[in-house]
Amino acid sequence: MSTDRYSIFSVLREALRGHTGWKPAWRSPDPKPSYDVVIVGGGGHGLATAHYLAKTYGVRNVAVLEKGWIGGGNVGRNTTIVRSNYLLAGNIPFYEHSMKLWEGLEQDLNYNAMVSQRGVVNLFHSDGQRDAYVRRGTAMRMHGVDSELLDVAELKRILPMLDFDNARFPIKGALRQKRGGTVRHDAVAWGYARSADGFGVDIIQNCEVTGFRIEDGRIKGVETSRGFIGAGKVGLSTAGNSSRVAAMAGMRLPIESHVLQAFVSEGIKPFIDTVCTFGAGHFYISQSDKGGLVFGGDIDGYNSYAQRGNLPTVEDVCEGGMAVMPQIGRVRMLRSWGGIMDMSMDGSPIIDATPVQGLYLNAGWCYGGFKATPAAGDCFAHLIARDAPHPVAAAYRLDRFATGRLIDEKGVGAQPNLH
Amino acid sequence: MAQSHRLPSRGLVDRARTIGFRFDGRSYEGHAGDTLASALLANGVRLVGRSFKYHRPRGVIASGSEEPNALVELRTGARREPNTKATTVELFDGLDAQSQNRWPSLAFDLMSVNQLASPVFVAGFYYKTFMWPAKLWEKLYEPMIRRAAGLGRAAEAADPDDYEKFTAHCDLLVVGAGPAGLAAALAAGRAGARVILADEDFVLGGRLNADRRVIDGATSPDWAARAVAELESLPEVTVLRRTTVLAAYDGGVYAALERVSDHIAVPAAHQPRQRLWRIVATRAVLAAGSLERPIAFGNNDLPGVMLAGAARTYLNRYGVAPGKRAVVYASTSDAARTVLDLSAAGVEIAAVVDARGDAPALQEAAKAAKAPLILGGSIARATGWRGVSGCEIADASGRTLKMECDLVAVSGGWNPSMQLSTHLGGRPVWDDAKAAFLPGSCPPGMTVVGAAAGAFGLAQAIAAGAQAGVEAASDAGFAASAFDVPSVDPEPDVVYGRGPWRSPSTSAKAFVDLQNDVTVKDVELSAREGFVSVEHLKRYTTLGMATDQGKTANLLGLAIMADVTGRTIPQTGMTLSRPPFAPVAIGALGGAHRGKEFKPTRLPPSHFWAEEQGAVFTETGQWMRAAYFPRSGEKDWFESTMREVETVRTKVGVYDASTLGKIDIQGPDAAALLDKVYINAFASLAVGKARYGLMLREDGMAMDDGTTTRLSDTHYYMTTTTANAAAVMRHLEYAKQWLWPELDVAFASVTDQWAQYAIAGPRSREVVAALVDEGFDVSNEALPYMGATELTVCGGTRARLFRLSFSGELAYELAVPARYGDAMIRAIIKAGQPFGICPYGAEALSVMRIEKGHAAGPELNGTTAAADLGMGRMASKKKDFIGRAMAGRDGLADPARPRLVGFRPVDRSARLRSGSHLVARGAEPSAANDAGYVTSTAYSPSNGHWIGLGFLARAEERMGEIVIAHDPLRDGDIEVEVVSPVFVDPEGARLRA
Amino acid sequence: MRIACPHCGPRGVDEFSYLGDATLTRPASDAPEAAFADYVYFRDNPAGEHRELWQHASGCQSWLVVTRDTRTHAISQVEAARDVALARSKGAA
Amino acid sequence: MPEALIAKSPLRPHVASEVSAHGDAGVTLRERLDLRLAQISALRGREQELADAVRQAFGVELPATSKRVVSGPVAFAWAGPGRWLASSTAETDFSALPGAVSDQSDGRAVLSVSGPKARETLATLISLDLHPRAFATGDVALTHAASIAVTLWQSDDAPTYELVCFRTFAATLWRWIAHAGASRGIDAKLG
Repeated sequence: MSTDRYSIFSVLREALRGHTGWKPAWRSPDPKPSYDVVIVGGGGHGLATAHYLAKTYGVRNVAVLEKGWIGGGNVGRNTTIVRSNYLLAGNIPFYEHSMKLWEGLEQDLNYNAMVSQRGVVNLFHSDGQRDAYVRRGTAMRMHGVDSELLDVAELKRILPMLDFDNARFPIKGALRQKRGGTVRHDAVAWGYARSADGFGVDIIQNCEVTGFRIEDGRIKGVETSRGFIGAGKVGLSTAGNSSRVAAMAGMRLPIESHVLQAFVSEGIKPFIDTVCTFGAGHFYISQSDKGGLVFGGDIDGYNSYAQRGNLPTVEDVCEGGMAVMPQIGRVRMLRSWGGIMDMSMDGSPIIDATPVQGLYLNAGWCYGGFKATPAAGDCFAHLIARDAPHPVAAAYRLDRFATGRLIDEKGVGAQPNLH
Repeated sequence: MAQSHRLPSRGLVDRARTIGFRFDGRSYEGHAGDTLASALLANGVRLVGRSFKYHRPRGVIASGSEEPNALVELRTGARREPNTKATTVELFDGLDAQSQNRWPSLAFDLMSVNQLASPVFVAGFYYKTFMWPAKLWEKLYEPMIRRAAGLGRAAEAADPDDYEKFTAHCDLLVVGAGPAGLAAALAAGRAGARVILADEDFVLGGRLNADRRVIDGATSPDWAARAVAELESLPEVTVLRRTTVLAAYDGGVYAALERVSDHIAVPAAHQPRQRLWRIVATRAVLAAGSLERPIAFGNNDLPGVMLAGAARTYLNRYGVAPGKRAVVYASTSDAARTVLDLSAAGVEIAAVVDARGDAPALQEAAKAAKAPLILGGSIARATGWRGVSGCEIADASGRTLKMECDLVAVSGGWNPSMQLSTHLGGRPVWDDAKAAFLPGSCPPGMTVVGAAAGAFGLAQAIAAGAQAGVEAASDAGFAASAFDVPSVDPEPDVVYGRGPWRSPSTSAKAFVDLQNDVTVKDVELSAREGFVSVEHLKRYTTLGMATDQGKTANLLGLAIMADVTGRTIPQTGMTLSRPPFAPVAIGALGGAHRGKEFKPTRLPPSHFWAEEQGAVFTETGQWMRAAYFPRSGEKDWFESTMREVETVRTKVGVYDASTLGKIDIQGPDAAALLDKVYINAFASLAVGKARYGLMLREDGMAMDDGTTTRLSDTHYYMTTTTANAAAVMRHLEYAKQWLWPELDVAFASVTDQWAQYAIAGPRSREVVAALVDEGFDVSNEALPYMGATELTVCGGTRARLFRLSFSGELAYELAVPARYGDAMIRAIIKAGQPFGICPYGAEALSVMRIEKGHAAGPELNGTTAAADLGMGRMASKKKDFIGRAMAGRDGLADPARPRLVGFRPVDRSARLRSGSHLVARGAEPSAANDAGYVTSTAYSPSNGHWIGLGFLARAEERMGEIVIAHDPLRDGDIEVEVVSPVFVDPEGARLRA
Repeated sequence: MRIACPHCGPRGVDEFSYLGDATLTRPASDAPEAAFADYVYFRDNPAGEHRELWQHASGCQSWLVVTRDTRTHAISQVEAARDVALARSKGAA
Repeated sequence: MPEALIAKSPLRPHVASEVSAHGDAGVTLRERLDLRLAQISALRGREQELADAVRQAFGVELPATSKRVVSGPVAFAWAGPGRWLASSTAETDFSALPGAVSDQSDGRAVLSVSGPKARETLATLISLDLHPRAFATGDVALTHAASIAVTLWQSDDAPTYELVCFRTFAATLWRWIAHAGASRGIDAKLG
């Protein structure tokens, strides 16, 4: 007898028999000749798309093709933060939709992804920054999203390790979204994969897409390292590799691929119990359930597909960390990693149909892709299943660059290295 | 008994120097040259820590940075360092260390009840439970898990020590000062090349100090010491002890950490605690040696189980017997040395278990040690409570022998330390014969030699190192003489540790990753659940994610996964490593510039004078600007600011505008270039006149604004906002060098060249007149609004005088060379005294610019186009300029786009705040009704109420309308009237006065 | 990563600031709006050789065209952007 | 008639602390207040004219690579393609030279760092190779010291290095050098 459903009871039962009854979390099927929908990319977004296609939109003859192992891209290489503290009307409803899906994710998937709503605190250091955060916090409230302004006294209570006395850029307060937090990143990929698999979705690892078969402007299927696979519809969800994959279909995207490094320290006893971002340098931090301080900063700032960065960025991030939180000086950085970010030209994503009939694009996530995973999956599934954008993702159009209806949260324009 | 396990002789410790230290509050003694681990072992202390999950007793298993078990909190208070490996801590007087992750004490750890629940706590169990009810996660489950997780505690306060960064360049970087590394450094160094030799240890020589080898007739430690002495005598060789090369980066850049002061209690005066080396190396030789791997067997985590090579290190280098009676369990011939060395040191060998049954060296050693040899056997499990007291050995026929012992020395072979060779994406290659991953493609310029390359023999290592050194020197242009490879004592035919990787399973836990408590069963479970890719294995079980970065665990886990899934090791995957090679203090990567020195502090020329006046300063980017100048009796910024505004509006004030970016633009095409970067025309500007200009990004959004003055036909003087000075300079160079390379124009940043003071107010002309030298006319006729002239002030100091006004008053900007800035402000104040002058700060300036409706930072926020700012009509239709085309897109012309307007509260006593959103009166403050936002607000003394600027959709139709400024995060909502953004002197009569 | 500035010699990447694709050409002033949108927003973003604009911002202020492999970060060529631009406009003329 | 204006250094004791070495100074830090500075850019087609004028007036060749040439009180340091930073310890007026001349006498500050530990001290802030094999008297580099942009040259074999930075960065740069020099026996005196 094997065990399907996860619960404390199944764990206890399995404990008594040496955990021999657990089934693989997902099958390893050979590809079928064709599917109704093929999702290219077995990352968080691709797997989530498969889950929602099957569960919400009833499309179950679906394959997810992954060139390596699932969850090996950015869903497995990020700093695990989830939040919906956006400024612009094009973004807030989408990320709030994502936040709500996170809040019910574990019950939806029967998988504990350790969604931890420990709050996200954005420090500010000047009156101008405060006003900008108030504008953001107010926009959030107007969209029904929680936000609050914290004064220094309150900050001292919740983040006593910050440098309040000797900082070059004094801390003057913070914007907080209490519902923001962190999620155990790998578990998101695995949870979606297991759920999608349970609905009959084929998850095919070590299967690289090498081309598209397009006839009369309509997609017919994909060429892969495991042969041709026919498809009624194809969804691209390949994050940092979006431009490469789109190029196979003859498309050029408003995207550059950049490397973002992130870091984790050795495990320590509970030190910081919220997510905190520094407003006068490149640094943000949280602590994982295993005890590691998870932190990062800015992208390296040049096009890269190399999944690794360079030393100046590492130093810049740690300098920022020491400026705002000098108590971490003797904690050791244990590991660093680099992910390839699909940096769109206005800093916001694209979930849209393409000029090729039946070919859909989910890309341009910059470094915001992880928190978007559930909503990106749901909205992309909606688009693919119904050929109409999900209402919360309606602004994520590919033609906005030509029309000027951009969604530029940071106001830095078409310069991805500054987003 | 003091140092019960210290051998009477042997080792490199200085027995004449006794060092006192404390562990868990108890005092002990060791010797100079000990590590904390060797000193604890010398004192017979075996139990040094508790494991992560099950809180099992743990002891020292290794002798270097690969140690997974012996982690302590070193030092106390603000200097507390969690998770410090006792094997890397050099003993110093007064060292104070605490064990971690135990409660209430190390010996009696109540948390070890976790072991009872261990059947539940398998890999990934938490993904399957703690889901109901959802709200209990943050409240109950997670805090529980978090308290249990983590090992040591962070320091209690800000790190009091200093760090330093240091960049060094060399022809050759040698990583590791073992035999291969020493040979490489010698070969290149003797030839005259610039060499840096770095090793993590405080004594150089690597395994030469851990083994009893003979080189050219000398003992191996002596040979190493002589080599080091020679290297230190070479002027172009830098020898770095206590220095770990952490990472390889692109372009031959390496990061290394030198532990300058970690071997003493507190850094000496002015000395950093640690130094981060950025090494730029033309060539690198990776000679980092290899690390021994264990074999998984039951209770292989008990204190007293030790790697066979580490046992030799403790014997030979530290003169410490890691036990009294030992079982040696190995699948390699190398462990024969452990048998011989233990035996020679008087440690009884209870048995030698040759796991493969094919290592003649082991067999000979067993014979020499008069120990029973068990060919093809295995240790089923170690037994004991808080430490090994015996083990159960299964022989080849399956019979179980029970053996008493207090040390199990184990060797499953050696893993080349080639982590650095994979940092740039190099893929290691599995060598089946050597049972090891060997370096594949290396970073450009890197050669791997010695054990790191799988050449485990001593003679081989020295020869390969020397060869690499010669090549590096000749690459750098130095002819190296042939390196005489020394003779070494005979080396046996090698049997590598090609498994078995684990003993046949027993009910006892067999650990793969000791620190993260990952067992063989966890690997099996991972396989069962489909996590068979090596990356999935790591992530699912946390194998290799601990502070030892899987140095002893990764390959073992991979091999067991291969075994379980019936695949070969290369089919199963490979172990890649990412920087850093060893964990590194965040403070060291941060460096010296902390606290107030985090970024440079730029002080405008009036700063020292303003300090004397008691000004309150505010950070503006890197600048410190005077925010306001309080006078006695004024109770807050508001009162001072209002007085300053009032003084400017009625008399005269002075403001240091030097922080504005200033760019000198010269050349025949200066005008042409300005016409490309500004939306309005500058070629038509008359000499001696200034004009306001707006520049866009190519995407049509406003980038910066300022005034530019034409000093001559071919010479302009541009000002930019304080925040964008560098970005504008970059933009100009881009336009000149890349977009229009044929233009002949040159730029010079003169931001810091000029001290520039705004003298503003109805009496400003009189003040200016009192300052300029005789013969210069500053009348309205001679210098009208937007006029500019060069003249001298105060008896001959050359100056530029501009008739510009940001405040809206009659105003001038007077610029003098910055060295006179301090004297100039004093002179202005003195000259202004009769007219009631006061200095004003950034707060008053902000009030006045809002009163005048001038856009500034909050309005030029990167998402506003010229039209949004009410400057659409300024754009020239007669020329191309950056941003022209994109500014014309539909989306930017949409009347729903918010445009700049002014606001005033309906209730004139109400306070208006920036950041508020605008909604129509009576409408719900919802997303659908969001009509814009307030960017800047101020109390206007001229109007007697608060005023604001902001962006409002369909603004043209809404003048006079009452809307709501919605501010739920602060004071709530107030009603405001939509008005023109100019609140003072809309006709501009004053500034033309 | 290190970039060999043709004027200053090899320097650390932290001395340079990045802009992006150097194969794009600013459209003529009379080009249609769509050409400008393409120029401003759309990129080949290749995995492999990439010609890209950097400025030696903490050095000689020169804008540079760097040819770099985005998979390995290996740099094969660095040219002064002004020279490239002049050659290009000559080619076009 | 207002009093004549008195020139002041950007450094003041409370922002640029003075330190005396204990024993022999490994490194000496001073500010140079005696220099006139100007940035000179060649205009298109007039490069030769500028070079000729410099040769005629000062008897030196404008360096085409990263070098600094000295002639009596006057020196020209390469400052980028077609650009130089001219300096003089006399009352030299560079403005008549046929090029884009921009006075920088107040825009820049010059700090001098010398002594046996000068190179080591600078290596904590500057990532250039200042080893005598790579950088010698007369060599110039445009780089940064930590985040502060500097023009750097070696003026003698003591060795003495001079660092030119924008004036408002001078106090920070001074403190950073003084801090790095503290463990190396620094003697830092204003004026």
